[in-house]
Amino acid sequence: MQHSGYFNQFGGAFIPEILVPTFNQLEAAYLQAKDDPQFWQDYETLMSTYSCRATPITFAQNLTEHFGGAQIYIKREDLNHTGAHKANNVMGQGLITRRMGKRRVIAETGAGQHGVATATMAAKFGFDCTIYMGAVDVARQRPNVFWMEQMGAEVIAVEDGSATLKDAINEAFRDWVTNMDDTHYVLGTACGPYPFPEMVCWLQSIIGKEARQQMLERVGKLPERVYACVGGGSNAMGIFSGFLDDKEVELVGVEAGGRGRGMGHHAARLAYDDAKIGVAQGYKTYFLQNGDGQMQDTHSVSAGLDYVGVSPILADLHERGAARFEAATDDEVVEAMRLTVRKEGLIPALESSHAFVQAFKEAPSMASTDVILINQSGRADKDIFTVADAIDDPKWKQFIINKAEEYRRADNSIDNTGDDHA
Amino acid sequence: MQHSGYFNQFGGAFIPEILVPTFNQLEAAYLQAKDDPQFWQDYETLMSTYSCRATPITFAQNLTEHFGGAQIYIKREDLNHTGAHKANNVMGQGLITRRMGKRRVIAETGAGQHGVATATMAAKFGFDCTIYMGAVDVARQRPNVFWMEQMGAEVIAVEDGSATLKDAINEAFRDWVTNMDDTHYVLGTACGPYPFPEMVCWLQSIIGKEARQQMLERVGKLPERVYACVGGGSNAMGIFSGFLDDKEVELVGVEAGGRGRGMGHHAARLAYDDAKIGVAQGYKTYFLQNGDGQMQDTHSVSAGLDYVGVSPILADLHERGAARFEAATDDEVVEAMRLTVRKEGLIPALESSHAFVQAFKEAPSMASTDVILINQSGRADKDIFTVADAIDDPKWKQFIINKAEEYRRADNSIDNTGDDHA
Amino acid sequence: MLTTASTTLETTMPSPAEQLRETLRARREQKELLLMTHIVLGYPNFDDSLCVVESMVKDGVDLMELQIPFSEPMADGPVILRANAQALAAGATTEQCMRFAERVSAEFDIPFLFMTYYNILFATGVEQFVRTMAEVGIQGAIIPDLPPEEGGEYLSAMKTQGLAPVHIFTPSSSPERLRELAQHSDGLVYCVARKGVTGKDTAFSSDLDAYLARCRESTDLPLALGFGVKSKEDMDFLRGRVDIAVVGSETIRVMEQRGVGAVSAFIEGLNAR
Amino acid sequence: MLTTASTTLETTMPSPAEQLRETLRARREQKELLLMTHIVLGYPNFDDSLCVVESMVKDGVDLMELQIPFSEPMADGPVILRANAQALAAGATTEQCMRFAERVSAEFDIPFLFMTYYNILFATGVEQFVRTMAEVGIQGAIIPDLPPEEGGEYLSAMKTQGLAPVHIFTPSSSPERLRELAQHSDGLVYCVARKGVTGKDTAFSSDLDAYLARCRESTDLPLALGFGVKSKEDMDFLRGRVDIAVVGSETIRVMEQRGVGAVSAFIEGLNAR
Ligand SMILES: Cc1ncc(COP(=O)(O)O)c(C=O)c1O
Ligand SMILES: Cc1ncc(COP(=O)(O)O)c(C=O)c1O
Repeated sequence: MQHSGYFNQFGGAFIPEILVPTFNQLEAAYLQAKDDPQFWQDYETLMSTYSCRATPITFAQNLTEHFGGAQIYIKREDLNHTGAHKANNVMGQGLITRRMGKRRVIAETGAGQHGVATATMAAKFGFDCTIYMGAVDVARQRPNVFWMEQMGAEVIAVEDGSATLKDAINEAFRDWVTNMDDTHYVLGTACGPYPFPEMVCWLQSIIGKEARQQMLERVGKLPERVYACVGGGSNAMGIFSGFLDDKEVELVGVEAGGRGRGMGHHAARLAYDDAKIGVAQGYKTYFLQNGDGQMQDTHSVSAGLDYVGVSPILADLHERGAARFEAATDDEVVEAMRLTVRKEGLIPALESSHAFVQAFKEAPSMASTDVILINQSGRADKDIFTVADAIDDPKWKQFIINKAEEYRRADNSIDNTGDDHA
Repeated sequence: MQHSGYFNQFGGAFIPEILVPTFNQLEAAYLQAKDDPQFWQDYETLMSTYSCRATPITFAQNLTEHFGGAQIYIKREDLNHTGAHKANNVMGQGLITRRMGKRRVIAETGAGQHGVATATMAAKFGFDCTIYMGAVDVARQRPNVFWMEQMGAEVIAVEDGSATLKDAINEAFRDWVTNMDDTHYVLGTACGPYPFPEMVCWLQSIIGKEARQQMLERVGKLPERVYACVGGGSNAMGIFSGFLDDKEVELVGVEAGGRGRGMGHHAARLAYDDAKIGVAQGYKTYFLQNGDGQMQDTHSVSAGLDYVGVSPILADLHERGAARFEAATDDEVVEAMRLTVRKEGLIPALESSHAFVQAFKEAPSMASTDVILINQSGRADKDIFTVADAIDDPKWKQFIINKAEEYRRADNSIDNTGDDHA
Repeated sequence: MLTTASTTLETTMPSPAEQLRETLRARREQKELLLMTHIVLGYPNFDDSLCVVESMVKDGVDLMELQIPFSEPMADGPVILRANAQALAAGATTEQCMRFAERVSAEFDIPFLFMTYYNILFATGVEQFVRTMAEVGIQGAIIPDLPPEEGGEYLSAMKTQGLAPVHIFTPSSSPERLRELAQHSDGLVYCVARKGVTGKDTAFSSDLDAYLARCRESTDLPLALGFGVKSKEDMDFLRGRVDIAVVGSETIRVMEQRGVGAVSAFIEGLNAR
Repeated sequence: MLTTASTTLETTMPSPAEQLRETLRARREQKELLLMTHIVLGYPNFDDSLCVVESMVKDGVDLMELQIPFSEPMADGPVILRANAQALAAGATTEQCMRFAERVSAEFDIPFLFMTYYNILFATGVEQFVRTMAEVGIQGAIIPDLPPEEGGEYLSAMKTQGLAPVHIFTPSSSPERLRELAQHSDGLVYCVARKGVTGKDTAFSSDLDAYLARCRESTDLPLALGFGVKSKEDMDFLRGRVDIAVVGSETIRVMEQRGVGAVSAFIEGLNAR
């Protein structure tokens, strides 16, 4: 590869030797695309005709009044086709895949958002598609699996390890080392070996580019602070990248605080101090690992933030003090989501709601002339099962129980205790 | 009222006397808004900052190639906030409600789309909100009910009549005649007494305005035919209204053919000949009724098209031959939806899929220089329960059964046979 | 279908509307507050409907609204709404309602009005429907979803047949509107006591007086007041304020809760002084 | 932690890498195709690991890869993957693996290599890890997720300790890449027979010849071929084509399906001529 892919001490490309030519090819395609103004133009056209870019920024007047401090603006990535910022990255990689002449894509998915986005892109581009998803996630995210299958994707439930996101990533790599000739691995976040973190950030930078311009046009100034949730880091880097050169804008990344501090209870790699630097899944960053370097279980109410590593680019921003990192606990997140739904009619994904938590904590003590911008990375209506469980809605449970009864009556052959891992 | 609200023989305002002042007030507010350029500007600003208007048109290249005839373009109302064109009407009526100084809104809903949109608008505008929904629909559309409740709306399950959409409308009127002083009834489609049909069409005309301009810009010509599904008629009138003066553009409305011809099997008021002209729910149009004028049960796989009446404006277009009406059966609809998902990665609502059916029937025999435009009025991912049932997906059923088991184990107090009508 | 009756009226015979006015005038001379009751035809069946009419007439009811059931009774509250639905579910038809009307107006010596929604007329054909009304001896009609603006065909048919179109006054109607409604009405006008639908409670108080004064100013026709009338106390309150009290949902409630036989005692209680 | 051993090497003593080269050279004089086997340390437990080493040495295995388990074994197929997970679930630590290595390299007279992922070295500290490797008598290491570009610290530590870094040749590696990999390797190079992960079938055929010729041209080090070797037939095919055959997943499969005791017969079968 031409570049090492390091951001100071983070990043790199720790890849099996068999993938070296594949990564060379990918880097070349990426650098070429980046150098080619036509690519970005094609990308913008695709996103503005297939999804609805530019996504708007919405002034949250009710929340602003509620908190009585800074003016709260929201970047609406939830309005993207398939319901999250994931579409940006995926469509961009679709264009790159086509440039490389490949006709099959694979991807990992945790919450299912990236899987749905990739399956959608594959349908649109006419690629074959296989999605790796932890068996635990398959079981809890059936709606997403349903749509992926409808799109024609094969969804493979990964039973190994903790049967969640990181294991799906490993499994996707295993597929890739076998099928790299015709297959592109559409990594879903700003992690993994170079050039993925940089490439994904570049594609997601469309968020920040738009947002910066929109703030200037709509509000007449840049925001004092920008908030984004941090799973792998792609939506955060997407919006941050619009403001990296604006020293007066404070960038705040919000990680999954889960049940609070203590290994195993959260997925906060930067905000808490349970993580340390390591190398896994092809790159060097902060990982939640034990002294031997074994990755540890993580926890979050939001499947999309429940990941052991974090973008090396964010790790570098953290190290350099160029961004601040906080964590929001599960309870805070559900509360912030409910408040946002009720006050603004917006339904932020549980992932996105992490960013709202921190903004809500800080807005009241800011001046009313201050402006903050929250990245609403996705919408929660796809995650209704998770949200209904988080809220513990008895009517929902009754509905599901009645529905199950209906299915059981209609077909006695369906097992009523079995596991539905594919 | 200043106007009679007739479109030749259709329309009018057959309202209880108690509502006469309310309708006068509403007509005045509507006419004033229509005359005030600032209103439309506010409306466009709201829709472009809170939802993502202009919604794009997407070229469906794969479907075009698949059918080998006309070029297929799709107007993407599914990208609207809350997932359907319903948002347009609702946000517009929100502005009008505010102008009238009212602080409570009520609405009927069938599929739940309009209820969710109204609850969302109410949250945003700070209105109190009550949604009337047939008990049958409450039971089958729990996800939508869940979100309405999260938005702070009260959802009332209507047990009367057929416990579906038309009964919810009756019940909303009953609320209105009691609470008209502070309450606006946000009717969800281009039906009901004047000025509703005209006002809703006017607000929805934003679709057609955009679409016409987009076709000229993107394709360089107007489409030969425009397809839209027809429930009450609001999305159809919304897109048609952009092309009413273009005699060369054929307008095709597609109704719910359900299980095919024969009273009770469908909801096709114009395409089949089971309906006749009548007066109900405050207006005159074609209704599916018996010889005595009693409304009859209807059937459609899509709750949003399952309605006995139809917009008087469409009835007039039909009578004048200015639009053509067809019907798509349930089976055709599910098939068209699946094909569209697989080929394009788009998930048209079952309602919208009716329009796709007819377009797919006609595209192959058109020239490759011909262009057709389909209005994708909404997305289906909210309707996953309905879609999964229509597709009869065994993995989905197993998932629901497992989920029910989980709930039951966690809480033995939940009834396992009970009805969940609110 | 229906037997006998010519479609032209002898100019010498008083029209049904005239008869209605005359009946009400005469009864008012005897009684300070007349009682109009309301039933849904065919609920729970036509035999019971007949028993109820019979007993009501016997108990001194002065005139009756016979509601032809409709599937979308938008202006009715839950009690009447369900009665409509069940009558239809039991198979009630417009034709049966006409025959029923024909029988009761022949058998009982009080005025009968139809109450129904416009589509019932429209489906039959407005002119034919009104002609049949006249033939079966109905003297007037209340169509709550047919404001005079929409009622041209209906009003002229009613006029042709000499029937009384009864319009509805409401507390929110402006004086001009009341006059307009009065102009198009005959026999009596129906004042609703409050906003809302039938069958909910009304708090009868002197708050009503200004409204009733407006009604009085707008017309010389007798005023019937309905919506929420259900007790002797309500009747006592209305006496001297209006000409006719209308009891609707409460009769149905009594019938549902205590049986057809209990209706008589209920009516007697209302009429007691 | 670990006993004995100085961290500087006497210049007069051959380095572990030199010993490894010498051992392989000597054995190759006796045997046309050497056999390298692979086990996951601590799977299913360290006692069984020890039994397997013992029996393999007795059965004539020429050198062994000892895999230190890692939670994310990205380059391994299902069999080794699960062995890693289960070893960790049973509590295997790097420290225990080091003690195990120390014991077997003291007890058995064949070369031992470590195989593991880079984070295991990184977590301990690369230099310290490599120093300990040397101390416990390990002669080289295979780190499948550490290409030479990322391996600066590792390579210099290995050099300092005189240990053999073994890199991996693949069918998709260009001639330049092979030379580069060879430059950074010592002891032997590991040629993977095909794309993919460990433990899947490989169709051994003369299609491999061109690839192996490219490998030969790039280095004088002995070539070990792995990925999918699992039978006497495979061994027969490889004899004359490479210096060392590597059997990995198949041993674990035999152990899982037929018990630790069956490993011996399996190895004997492979080595039979
Ligand atoms: C809506 C949403 N937001 C955020 C994330 C976290 O990913 P990232 O940190 O890459 O933006 C996910 C991942 O699935 C997601 O679905
Ligand atoms: C997505 C969608 N399309 C269409 C309709 C039908 O309504 P209309 O005919 O008013 O557009 C509905 C109604 O709920 C809907 O949800």
